[in-house]
Amino acid sequence: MSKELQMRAAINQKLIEMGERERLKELLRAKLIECGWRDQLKAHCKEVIKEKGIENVTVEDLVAGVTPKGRALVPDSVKKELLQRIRAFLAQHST
Amino acid sequence: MSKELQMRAAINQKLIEMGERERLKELLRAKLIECGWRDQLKAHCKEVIKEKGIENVTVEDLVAGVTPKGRALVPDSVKKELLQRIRAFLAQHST
Amino acid sequence: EEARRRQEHEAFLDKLSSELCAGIIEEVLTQYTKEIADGERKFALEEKAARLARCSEEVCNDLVEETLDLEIAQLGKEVLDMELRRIHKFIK
Repeated sequence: MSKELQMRAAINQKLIEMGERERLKELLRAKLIECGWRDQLKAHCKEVIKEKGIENVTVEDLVAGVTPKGRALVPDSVKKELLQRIRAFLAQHST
Repeated sequence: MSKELQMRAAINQKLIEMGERERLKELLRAKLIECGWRDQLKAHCKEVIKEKGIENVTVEDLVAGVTPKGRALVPDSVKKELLQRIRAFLAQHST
Repeated sequence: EEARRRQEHEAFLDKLSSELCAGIIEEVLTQYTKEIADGERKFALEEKAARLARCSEEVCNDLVEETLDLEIAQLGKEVLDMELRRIHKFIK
């Protein structure tokens, strides 16, 4: 295994072991609520249901229908904040 | 038209189209005889006529006078049975 | 050499951070989108079932009312006619 791969595996393990991965996921969920992403996605789900009719929509259809918009709706500032936090963790634990 | 009104119209239309509305009315009439409603109301009509004097009573007066009691006398079990039959019909014929 | 190694290490950490960030975003969005879609679908189904229950009850009440009105009118007429006939017979 190359040194880079070793380091990658070690960092990943550390992220999980130290509970940072879960904290980051929680942080992202909280940010998605705070910025209105969740409400917007709910509204979009309602639109799709209304358009297709509830009896014609499975959860899979709904997920497929709203996912592109869901991705596009994540604010850059949220992604940036998450990235900064990961970068800081890596700087601290990559030695 | 609101969703609620649309649904009511659709239910009524289905009941009429399939002849179920007439069958339900027939069932209700039979139940009203069976439970003694007709006899009780007949007696009440006679009381009203006796009380007011036959020369002072028109059909309209009589109907207006006995309607509140007529409505109140319908047993809940009869209404419940009718509602269950409507629900079963709709469950069977839902698309 | 030391400076070059440090620079390489920093670049590696930048790349890894971006990858991890993208992975976490993807995971959370996938999971959260499914949760929301599932919740909204359930909510819509419950709403429809409640609406159907309300409307069925209203349709039932209308039907009862309509039948009662007819029955009461018919019964009132029958009883009044009967009483009138009885009185006429009595007078005769």
